[in-house]
Amino acid sequence: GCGNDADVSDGWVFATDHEYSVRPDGYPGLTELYGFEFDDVEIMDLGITYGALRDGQVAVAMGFATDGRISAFDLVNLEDDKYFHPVYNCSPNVREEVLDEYPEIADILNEIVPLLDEQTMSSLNAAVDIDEKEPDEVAEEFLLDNGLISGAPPEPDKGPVSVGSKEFTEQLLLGQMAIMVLEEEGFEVDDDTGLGGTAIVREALEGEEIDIYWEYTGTAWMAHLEHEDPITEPQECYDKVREEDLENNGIVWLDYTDFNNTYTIMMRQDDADELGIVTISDLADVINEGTPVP
Amino acid sequence: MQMIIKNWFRWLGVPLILILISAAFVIYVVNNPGGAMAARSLTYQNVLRYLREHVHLVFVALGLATAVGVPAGILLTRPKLRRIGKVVENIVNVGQTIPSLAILALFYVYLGLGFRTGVFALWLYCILPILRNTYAGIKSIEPGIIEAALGMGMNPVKILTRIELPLSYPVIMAGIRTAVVICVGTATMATFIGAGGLGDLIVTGLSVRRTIIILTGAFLSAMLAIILDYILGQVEQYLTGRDVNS
Amino acid sequence: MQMIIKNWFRWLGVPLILILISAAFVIYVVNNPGGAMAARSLTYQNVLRYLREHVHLVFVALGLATAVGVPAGILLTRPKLRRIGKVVENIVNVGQTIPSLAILALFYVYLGLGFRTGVFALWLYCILPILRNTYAGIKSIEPGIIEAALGMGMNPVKILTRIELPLSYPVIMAGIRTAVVICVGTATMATFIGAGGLGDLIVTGLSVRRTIIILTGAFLSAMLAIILDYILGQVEQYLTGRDVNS
Amino acid sequence: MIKLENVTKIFPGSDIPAVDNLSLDIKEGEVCVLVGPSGCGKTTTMKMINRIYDPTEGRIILGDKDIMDTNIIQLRLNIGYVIQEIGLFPHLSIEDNVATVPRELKWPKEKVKQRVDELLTLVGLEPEIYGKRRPSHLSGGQRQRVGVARAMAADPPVMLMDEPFGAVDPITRNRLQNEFLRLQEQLKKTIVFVTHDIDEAIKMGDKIAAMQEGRLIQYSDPDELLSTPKNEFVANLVGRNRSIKRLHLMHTRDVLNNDVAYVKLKTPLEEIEQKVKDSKLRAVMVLGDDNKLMGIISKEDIKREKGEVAADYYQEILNTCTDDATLNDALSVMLSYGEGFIAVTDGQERFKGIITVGDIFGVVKDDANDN
Amino acid sequence: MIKLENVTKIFPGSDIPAVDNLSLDIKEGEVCVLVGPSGCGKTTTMKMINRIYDPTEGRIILGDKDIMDTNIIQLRLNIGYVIQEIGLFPHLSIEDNVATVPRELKWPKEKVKQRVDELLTLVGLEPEIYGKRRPSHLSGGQRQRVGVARAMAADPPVMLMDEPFGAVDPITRNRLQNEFLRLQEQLKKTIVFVTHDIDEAIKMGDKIAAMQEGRLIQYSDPDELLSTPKNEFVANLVGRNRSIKRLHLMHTRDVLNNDVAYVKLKTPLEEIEQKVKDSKLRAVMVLGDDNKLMGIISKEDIKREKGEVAADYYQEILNTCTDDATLNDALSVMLSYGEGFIAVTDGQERFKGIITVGDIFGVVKDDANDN
Ligand SMILES: Nc1ncnc2c1ncn2[C@@H]1O[C@H](COP(=O)(O)OP(=O)(O)OP(=O)(O)O)[C@@H](O)[C@H]1O
Ligand SMILES: Nc1ncnc2c1ncn2[C@@H]1O[C@H](COP(=O)(O)OP(=O)(O)OP(=O)(O)O)[C@@H](O)[C@H]1O
Ligand SMILES: [Mg+2]
Ligand SMILES: [Mg+2]
Repeated sequence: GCGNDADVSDGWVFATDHEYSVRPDGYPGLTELYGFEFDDVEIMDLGITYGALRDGQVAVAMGFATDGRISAFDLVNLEDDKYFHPVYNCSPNVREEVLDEYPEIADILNEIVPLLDEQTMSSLNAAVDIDEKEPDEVAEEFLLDNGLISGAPPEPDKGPVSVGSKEFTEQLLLGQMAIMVLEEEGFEVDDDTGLGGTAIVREALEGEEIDIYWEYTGTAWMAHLEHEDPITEPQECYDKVREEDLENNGIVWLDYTDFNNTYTIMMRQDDADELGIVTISDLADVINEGTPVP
Repeated sequence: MQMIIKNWFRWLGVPLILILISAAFVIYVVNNPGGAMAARSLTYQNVLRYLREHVHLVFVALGLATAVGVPAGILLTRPKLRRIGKVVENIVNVGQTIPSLAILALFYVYLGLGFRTGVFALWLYCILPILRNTYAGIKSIEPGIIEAALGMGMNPVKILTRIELPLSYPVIMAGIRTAVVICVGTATMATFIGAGGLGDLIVTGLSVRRTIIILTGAFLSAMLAIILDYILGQVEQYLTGRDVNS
Repeated sequence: MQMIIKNWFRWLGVPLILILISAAFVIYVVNNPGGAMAARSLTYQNVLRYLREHVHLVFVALGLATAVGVPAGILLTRPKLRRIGKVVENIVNVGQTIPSLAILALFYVYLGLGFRTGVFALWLYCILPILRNTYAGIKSIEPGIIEAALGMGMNPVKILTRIELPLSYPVIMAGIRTAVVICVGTATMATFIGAGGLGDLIVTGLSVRRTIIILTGAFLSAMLAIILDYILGQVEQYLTGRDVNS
Repeated sequence: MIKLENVTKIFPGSDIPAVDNLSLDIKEGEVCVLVGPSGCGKTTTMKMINRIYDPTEGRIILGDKDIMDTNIIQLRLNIGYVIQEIGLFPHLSIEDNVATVPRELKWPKEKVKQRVDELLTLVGLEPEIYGKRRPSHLSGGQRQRVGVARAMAADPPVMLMDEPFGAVDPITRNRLQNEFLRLQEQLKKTIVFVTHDIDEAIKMGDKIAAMQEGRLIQYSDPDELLSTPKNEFVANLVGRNRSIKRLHLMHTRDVLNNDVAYVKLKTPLEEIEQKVKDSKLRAVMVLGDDNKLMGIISKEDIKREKGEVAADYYQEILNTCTDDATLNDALSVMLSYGEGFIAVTDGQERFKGIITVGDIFGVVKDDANDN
Repeated sequence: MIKLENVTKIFPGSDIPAVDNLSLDIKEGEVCVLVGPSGCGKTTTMKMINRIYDPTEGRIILGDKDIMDTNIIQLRLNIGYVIQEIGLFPHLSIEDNVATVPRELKWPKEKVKQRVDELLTLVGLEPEIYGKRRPSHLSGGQRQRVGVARAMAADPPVMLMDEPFGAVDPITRNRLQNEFLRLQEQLKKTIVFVTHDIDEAIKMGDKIAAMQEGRLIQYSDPDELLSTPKNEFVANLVGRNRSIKRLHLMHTRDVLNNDVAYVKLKTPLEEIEQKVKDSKLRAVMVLGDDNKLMGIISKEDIKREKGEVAADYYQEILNTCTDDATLNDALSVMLSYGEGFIAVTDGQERFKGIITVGDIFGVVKDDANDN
């Protein structure tokens, strides 16, 4: 806010979007749980907190954990060591009938999951968002590098199965990866990525128009399964969702990724390294000790 | 005596009443936010800060817009400088047509985030009415008066400052007052780029669906515009109408 | 003969060239979107539809704004109706000061989402420059001319339509042209309430971070404003300047 | 027709009244000329008649109705107004300016066009050249004439004319005045006329109202004003040479001296000699057929020339004028030729008589004593 | 000082030139009056001199420099301009209007104030009453006078005056003219003056330029213009009574007839009788101490009254004028009293001589023949 042009603000200034600034599960709850206060809070559009942090206008910012700009701008996510934020780990969802027909699909897709930590996902997103590469290029390159595909898929002899996705970058990437690994194993795959918003894609899956897409645990818990209280521990959330979704809707959740596309608290990598901050608790300590911003 | 009271009332009384109303409103909502989420936003400290930021943005943007819009409008009226004026006008036109969001998106790369970009976007938004009205106002002066001034050997600068500007003053002021009102309204957008202002309240209210927060922001913004506009209106009347009763 | 060509050029040539430039731009970006993500947004069908929606919004809002702003501005100049005029002005002022986002948020309850709310918000944004300039323009007419008209037994309506409006025409037109440009720019906000328009492109471009989509939206919006403004400028010149070379 | 009763006008913010307890009675068909120093309230008086200003006190009757009870639009439509500042509509062509009121009254298009052309011609502006121009492309005097044409357009029964010919040259002004008087003879409008030109006031006015500082000082017909100005102020206003001005008011036909010797072309010398001897002028007029004035024979001519009849002796006579000339013109001709008399003819050059300086002196003096 | 060489002005969109091949040479310290019908190009000519318009052809020299080579601001600062449309600045008070150029020239505040008051007084507007008003609160003639004051404010060596007194009443105009001539005598400005009033032209002008349709028809001094108008057009322009107008140009002191009989108050009857008998007038003047004119004694007075010395017989004499009066005034007085002569005194009522109608006739006639 109070404008000293693009100058670096003094002290521990925190950039947040409007919603996060007042929600109980946002900034107020966070500071309460971790027991610290920022010197000042700057409210701005979600999309530009990353830039504000990079440009040194703030010392700490909130964002979403897998945004491409985190890696591109040399930022680092602080670990939510007290499990404050709800969790949004990602997992391939497959319809039960499809899995019954082609059980190998589970293994094929689970091959991708362990490769995707926050750092990786963020870089991949950055390749699309910042470097303006196409999602399929980026996905192919990534899978080739990790030896999951050969670059020359065989003639399909199975299928067809249909892979969908929501319409933002991360979803498009994940969708493309799923398609490629399936094709590598000889599936004929329909590309239905970029279908629409969460509700639309989920409906498509339930309506058997698509067979596979990637969903986030927190989203399913709150939106699809219509629970009110968020869960902040990844494993717990995954377990509950998998159980309930299979039982009620016949949807199978494969393994979940290490990356957690939830709210994150970020710092510049340099600053974090200098002060030895890894977790939000570290940050709280540093601030409470009165250490100045580097 | 009555005159003095009346004048006093017109100059200070009305703005004061409006300020008191605003203050009463703020006191009311801060004490009755109707929920914890709203209460977090609606503290005296926050509201005052947003207000201050808003005023700051508006003043700087408007000052710059006047400083550019009036001269550009004048350039347009000079036959010889018409071309330069046209260029300026077109730039301003284009600037104006680009949605503020797009401006922010496109310009924060160069100007950085926050105040500077906010001022820049607002400036682009306020400049047009000022420029246009300056041009139209000067153009509508009776030629006989200008001829008399020319004949008196006034140089173009003098004619401008002594004759043309004072005579087209009401029209130029109409432009500036329009700009003020637009500026105060548009300044709420500045929140998107972290330039603060009352937009913080409105957008926060929108995103967490708390009407009272939106209302507070909108109300204060409206009041601010009304007060500034009123004061400018008084200044205008004072300067043009001192002893003219027509 | 040369005259005719020149006139033809001024009336049709310039807008045509601007339209051709826009068309060329659209053809270029549709064929060279620079990637699949942009290509999904930038189809001929989409672009034309956004453009159509945008024009529709702008025309309706502007028509309504003129229909209210000019009469309200006139009311303000009548000593007897001054009070009503002041009320209208203040309403318009307040309307204008409420940020468009807040208007959308507050009014969609009554008007529903989409076109109608979009028009309403735009209308509130365009009306002020028109009202203000109508008032200022009429006020700056030389009293001798009005006295001559009074002396000729013209009734107030005739004086208004035959003398005051034609004479304050340049100033009123400056207001309308300002309003057009503001309106085209602000209409991009309509996307937030699902009223479509070129704002769809800009916001999509922002959210998928494809500058070319933002640029297409912004460029078309700017071109639209420039063309409309140019045409109004020609109309104005035609009506005021038929044989005046001053 | 127009009656002002104790009318006073005090402008807001001023303590001195611009018009002060003014009463004036203007009869139907009369031209009332207001004269007086700059700022004495002439324009203000006019503007109260068509209710551009409302009087602070007093009332104004037009016809038989208080103007405050008349519909203001109707009132003004019936009153042609030539405004001092001219006030042409700058956005309209000359034609459109003049056509304003007729169009207001919804005259048929043809008639409007015809009337506009007629009026522009009347005021000496060719419709083809000037009709389509904007006022800013005319000279000052041309603009003023357009203003006059505009006020006359719909032939209103009452006219207020505030210095209508002030910016016009004497030739054009004279033409306009004459046209105006000719029209007035036919149309018998009621007219209030302001001028600074006393000659014009005398020529145009049936009555002249001399004003000073908002008050009416003298209200009388022009001759009276000249011959017996009520006070020093009026005397000054009409000027020291007001006797010469009065000569403008009298025509040669009114003071003709018919008792003058004349001979025919064929008259023999003896008769001529006799008549010259008897004549006060020491000369005789020579008339041709139908009493046409051929010349003059003076004592010297008889001595110098040789011949038998008048035709052999007469000399061309230059100091002549027509019988509708004013005495002022006659005196001027006498002065030019240094002669103490002038021969007067009618339109067809028929001899009517002579006028001597003495006659002129006599008339002016008698007249002055009458009053 | 001002030299126009074959100047032509054709307005865009018009084919007839507004000013047509005009050459004019105005000497330093001279007043050149432009006269001519409305629309003949007078205003256009003026506006070319201060470069409001640029000539289509020809050139204008001011001093010894082509005005196109002079700095335009400098040029205009040196030229006072009274614009025909008056053109007061509506947003400024009367004072501020007049003070414009002096302030422009950064005169000290005191001096400006003093000059403004002086000028307003000069044009007959009390600074206390009118100084603070806006132009819209003045009468037409008052506005025009402010325009004149404004143009004179900085005492420019050259003045262009476009009908400066057109809207002013005769008394005020006369005063202004006289003031103006008095100032001109001292200041010797070079002035171009437009008027429609031939009397004014004659009174004010050292030279008169008669224009018609943009062309210069005659350029001569006033007397020549009146006595020998170059053609019918000029004759008409100056009017049929131009001989009487010429009388405006001559003063009684120039034609005084000193050869007149007079007696003192104490002169005895016989001497009076003798003198009356010898006198052409059949009357003698009676002078008091210091040659003060006391009255007149005519033949009839001697018969009617009884007494011993002149003091017992003389009658008051009314037909008198001062020796700076014009012949026109003198003639007018004669006409008023029906007398063929007038007694002329100086400012202190000392007798200077008499003038008879015959003298006036003689002068006008001689003069006409001279030219
Ligand atoms: N701006 C203009 N455009 C076109 N024609 C013009 C313009 N100004 C004047 N004229 C024409 O040029 C001619 C000369 O005009 P000018 O004003 O010099 O006349 P003037 O002698 O001053 O007459 P007046 O005594 O009526 O003021 C006129 O016929 C007039 O119609
Ligand atoms: N609107 C006004 N407000 C105040 N005073 C005014 C106004 N109009 C005129 N006056 C004053 O009233 C007096 C009479 O003005 P008016 O215009 O009637 O004079 P006028 O006789 O027409 O003079 P002129 O021959 O100069 O036109 C003047 O002293 C003038 O200054
Ligand atoms: Mg007047
Ligand atoms: Mg002129």
